[in-house]
Amino acid sequence: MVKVVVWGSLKPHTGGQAELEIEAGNVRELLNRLGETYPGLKPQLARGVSVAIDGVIFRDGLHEPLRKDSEVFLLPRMTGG
Amino acid sequence: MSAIHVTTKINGDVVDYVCEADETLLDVLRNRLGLTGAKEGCSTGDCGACSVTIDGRLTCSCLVLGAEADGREIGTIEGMAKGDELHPLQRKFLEHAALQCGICTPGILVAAKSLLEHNPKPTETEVRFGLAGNLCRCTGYDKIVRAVMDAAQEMRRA
Amino acid sequence: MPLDSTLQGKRDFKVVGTRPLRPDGIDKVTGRAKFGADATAPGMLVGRILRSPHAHARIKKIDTSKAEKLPGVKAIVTREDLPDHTDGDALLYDVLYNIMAREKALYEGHAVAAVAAVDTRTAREALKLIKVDYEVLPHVTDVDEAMKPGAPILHSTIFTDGLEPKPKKPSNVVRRYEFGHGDVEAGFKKADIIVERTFKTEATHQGYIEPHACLANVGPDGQGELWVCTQGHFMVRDTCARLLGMDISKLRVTASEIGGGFGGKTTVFIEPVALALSRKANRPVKVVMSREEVFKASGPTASTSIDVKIGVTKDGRITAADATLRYQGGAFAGSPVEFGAMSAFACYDLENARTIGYDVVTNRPKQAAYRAPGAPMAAFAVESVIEELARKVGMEPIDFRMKNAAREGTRSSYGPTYGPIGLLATLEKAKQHPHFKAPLSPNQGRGMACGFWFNFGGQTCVSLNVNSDGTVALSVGTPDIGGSRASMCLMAAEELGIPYDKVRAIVADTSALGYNDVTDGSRTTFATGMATILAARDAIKKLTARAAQIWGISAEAVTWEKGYAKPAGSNAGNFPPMSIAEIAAQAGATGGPIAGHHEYSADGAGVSFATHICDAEVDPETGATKIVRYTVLQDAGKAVHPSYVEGQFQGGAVQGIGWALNEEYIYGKDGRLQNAGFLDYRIPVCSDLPMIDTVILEIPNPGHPYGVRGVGETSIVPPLAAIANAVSAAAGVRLTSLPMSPPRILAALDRKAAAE
Amino acid sequence: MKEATGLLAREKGRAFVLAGGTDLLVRLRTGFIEPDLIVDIKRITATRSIDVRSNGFRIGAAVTGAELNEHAKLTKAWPGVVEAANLIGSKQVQGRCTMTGNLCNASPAADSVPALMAAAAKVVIVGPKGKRTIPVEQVPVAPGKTSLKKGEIIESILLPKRPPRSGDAYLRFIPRTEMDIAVVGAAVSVTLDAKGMCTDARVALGAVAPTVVLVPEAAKALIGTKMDKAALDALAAACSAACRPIDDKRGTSEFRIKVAGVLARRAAQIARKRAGGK
Repeated sequence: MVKVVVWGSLKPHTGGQAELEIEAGNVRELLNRLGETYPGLKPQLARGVSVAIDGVIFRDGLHEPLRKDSEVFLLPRMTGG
Repeated sequence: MSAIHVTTKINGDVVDYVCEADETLLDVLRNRLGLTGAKEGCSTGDCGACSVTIDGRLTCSCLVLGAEADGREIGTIEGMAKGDELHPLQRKFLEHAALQCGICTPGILVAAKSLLEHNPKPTETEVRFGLAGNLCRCTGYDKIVRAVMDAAQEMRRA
Repeated sequence: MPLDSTLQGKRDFKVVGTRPLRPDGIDKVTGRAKFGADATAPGMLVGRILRSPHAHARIKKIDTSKAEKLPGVKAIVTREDLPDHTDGDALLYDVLYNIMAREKALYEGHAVAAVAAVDTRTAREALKLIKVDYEVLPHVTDVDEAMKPGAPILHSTIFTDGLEPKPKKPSNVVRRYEFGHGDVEAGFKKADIIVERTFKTEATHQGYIEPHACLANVGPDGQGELWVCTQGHFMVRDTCARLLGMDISKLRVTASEIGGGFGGKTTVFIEPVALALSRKANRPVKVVMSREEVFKASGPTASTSIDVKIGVTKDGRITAADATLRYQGGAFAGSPVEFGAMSAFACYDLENARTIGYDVVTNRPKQAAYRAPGAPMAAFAVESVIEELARKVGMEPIDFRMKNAAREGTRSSYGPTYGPIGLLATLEKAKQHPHFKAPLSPNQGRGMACGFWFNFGGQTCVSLNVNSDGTVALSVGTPDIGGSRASMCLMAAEELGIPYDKVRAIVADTSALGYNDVTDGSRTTFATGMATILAARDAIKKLTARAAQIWGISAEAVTWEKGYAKPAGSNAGNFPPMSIAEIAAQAGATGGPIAGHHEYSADGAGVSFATHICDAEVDPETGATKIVRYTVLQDAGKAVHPSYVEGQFQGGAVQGIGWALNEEYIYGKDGRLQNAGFLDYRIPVCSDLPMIDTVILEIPNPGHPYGVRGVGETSIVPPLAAIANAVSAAAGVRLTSLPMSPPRILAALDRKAAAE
Repeated sequence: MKEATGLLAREKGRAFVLAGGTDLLVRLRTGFIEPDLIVDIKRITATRSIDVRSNGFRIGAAVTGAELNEHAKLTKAWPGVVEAANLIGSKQVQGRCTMTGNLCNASPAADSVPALMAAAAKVVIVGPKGKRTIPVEQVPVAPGKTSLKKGEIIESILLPKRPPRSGDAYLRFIPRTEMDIAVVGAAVSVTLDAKGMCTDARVALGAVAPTVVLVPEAAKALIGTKMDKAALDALAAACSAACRPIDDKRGTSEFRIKVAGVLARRAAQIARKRAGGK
């Protein structure tokens, strides 16, 4: 199980929990499972998210592998100037 | 208003053109003569990107009518290098990395050349006020001022 | 792209870190470089756009019949000519709505029609002949006003997201964000001192000197070309093709030289309109914005209203930090409040942190990214409170910051745990810097601030071709705004072991390379740089294989060193080293052209931190402020071309100085922008400024082979706060609104005098 | 000149005089004006020279800011007027802009106009009915409006001869160090006697009322004093009291009132020093 942390304003869609446990081998699986388990997250997932895996931010890495003990943070999709 | 025939000298060459009475020299240079080194950043004389000299005096070509150039001598960025030899200011701008995007660079070089012609040994403050009519948004002006000071020193030695 | 440990570790550089002349330099100092407005085409028409004079109005009818009859008018485009192809993509629909108003004009300057004509005068005349029937509606431009109940509503479709239960009435608040960890209420209970303040910042513009410009050319067969100044021509291509219902393959976009962007050229404004005009006229159409249009109808950044509350113990340890941020991003969703909320407390090691952000719409132009979008305003608010708290607990602000600074292993306020970061290093260097101890004159004050930015990678594709003489042609897809071609050449030369001037980098058009994300997010030197290095490694693999083929030994038995293929050891054979030129000369006979490629989604950009120190002098009688000294200390990971890294530091600091002191969007009661020009939108001029001192720190980013971190954006994060702290120290009164214009400072001084 | 006034008088549509063009072209470009006739007066000899005469200086209407600055005698006699003209715009604008154009725009914020008023300058107007000479303060009547009649052109500006121990100065407030329009402008011209007593003074303010204004009360505060602190305080108070400013994008009314006094005081100190006062 991978530990996933969602940002505060997504908590209403996850039954009030900030930390979730999800079975996933890579980022794409993780995002798919999240959407299936918490349909309220789907609009945000569709708008785009970045993830931080063990402290490193990935904006596009859907196939990024996840270890069992990985700590994953969901973040709004990064942009810049 | 009708079109006006103008005979002028640009960077030492005699040039003839016809322009509208309300057309700016900047538009003439860019659209009729293909001299696109002068840039249009504002068209109100506030950014200096269109700087040229008329009879040796620095001006914004957006604030001059094309018709006014008749019988004058115009200097633009295209005339700054002599053949394959860059003007010391052009060289120093490259050496000091005094440009990032480069859109303000032609105007600043023309202004800096005029500044050094009038004042070959400017202080940093004089350079800063001398170039106050030329906006640069990338560099924060630091490297521009250094490049002009360095070029001035080299030109004095030459 | 997985983080590959074999990528890392190179710190012994031959050419990276030197300061060679840039490859596009001569063109730029001689006036030859071709920017957006410098292109022409045979039969070219002039395109002009009619814009709404009203801040908010229903567009009942657009009558173009008179304009169509004007001789010389070749095409007119309105909302009817840009049907909705966005297929439910809400973000793209906003772009469509922004480039050409639909049922309503949502801000002064909103495009309502466009004309292509044989010359400027005809185009101008034609615009006057277009009759638009408006029903003027109440408007709102202030962020706090827009949030109030009873404010004029822009979109009946916006119901604030992120609230529970979901609201039933439409609102101007698009979304509520919340970030943080711990329990701030419990944290504040442990605090001995709490400071709570409200801050406001006005909207500012990126202020690039080159107005948006493009030349579109579309034929009746639907094939088109577009020349445009943009930070991302692949983005322009994909967006325009989707908006116009074209196949992406049919549109080829070439990026001109670009006269500044700072985030403002990361979207489209005039480009789809120019294409639509060209398609209708079947002639090339050039559209160039005036400076007034740039201010009114491109994408400035948000104005904000921010509350910050921070508690500390007597010995200077932060116990809790809480902030509420309200950002208006113009007439559409998407203000950068999420990044403001994420970055606000990113510099600190906090047990309890919370930020709440509200994305708000108002009757202003749709914001675009501006250098570290959203972060400078948040840093202004937070770092002002930090400075005040430090003074209240009797600590030097720098020591207070060092005591509470985020470091490796700190859980960031936006979630993830930091790897190796350079914040403390910049603070330590700042403390040792001569500026820090220099004496101050009367009426002067010193301030400092820290800043953070994420940086990112993005989709990137690079092609590296070895020419028959052993020189290298490097094609990248990220427009060069500030010297990136020089950096790419340096990295390719470093990897291949050849001189810098043997590599020539170009920005290829969209038909020559795979997709590349925009030049933004401080990503180019990082992501395109890493792709260049990996493409060079790919080429080296092929070069060594060719050498092996020529020598008749196995490819594994050949190594690459300083531009030469060499047998790996004595048992591989006794061959003299073969240069890249020698191998390249035989390419035809050994299997054809030699090229290296790399295509990937770059990740692992590595966050970056900076500390700025500023001395300001305030004239107590007039409120005039002069910046007398300024120092930037920032972590660059590895400075590939140090001159251009310094340039990024200096440029960001000076944009920050403008933002802090004089730049602002000023709206009248009529909702119209009053200062849409460089005369009254006051960006800093040369004589306003001192030299900007820089210190480059190099704490390697483990996600890049050379340790590179993005540097372009972080430099604008600390200045607002550093200057506010300096001005407040000089004036003896805390300034909480930007810009700190002379009337505001004088009013604050008067209030202070009245209170004393 | 006759031909120029004739052209202007005969034109039925919108006619404009072009001297330096630094304002006219901006208005042209932004579509603010659409002229039917533009008369360029720069090639008329009478407009091009600065003449030193027994009773003062005659400055042609097309003389540029840069040319004023290069004229040593003028700069020595009227440093405040020259520095005011040199504050109009950048180096680029200086090569083109004229004091006459600055005056004819009738902007309350025009930099050279307060200095000209403080200097008691006059203008020579040529028109279809001949020449007339009027004080500078009678030219602007409202924002953007002058007292000039159809077909009339200002041919030159006259500055009086300086008595000994005279000095003038102009200061303006702008948010940046260059390139801005004055938020407040203050010009002071003084003459001292041998003991350093102020015998004559004129004070004018810019950007604080619909036109540039002469402030006789402020001048009175200086005359008969040694321009000590009390006199300067009275000058500053008189200047602030004379302000009828508006709130606009460049500054608040409150700010202008306060800073007008500050600048007048500072300008008076410079003028006094230039007049040889200690």
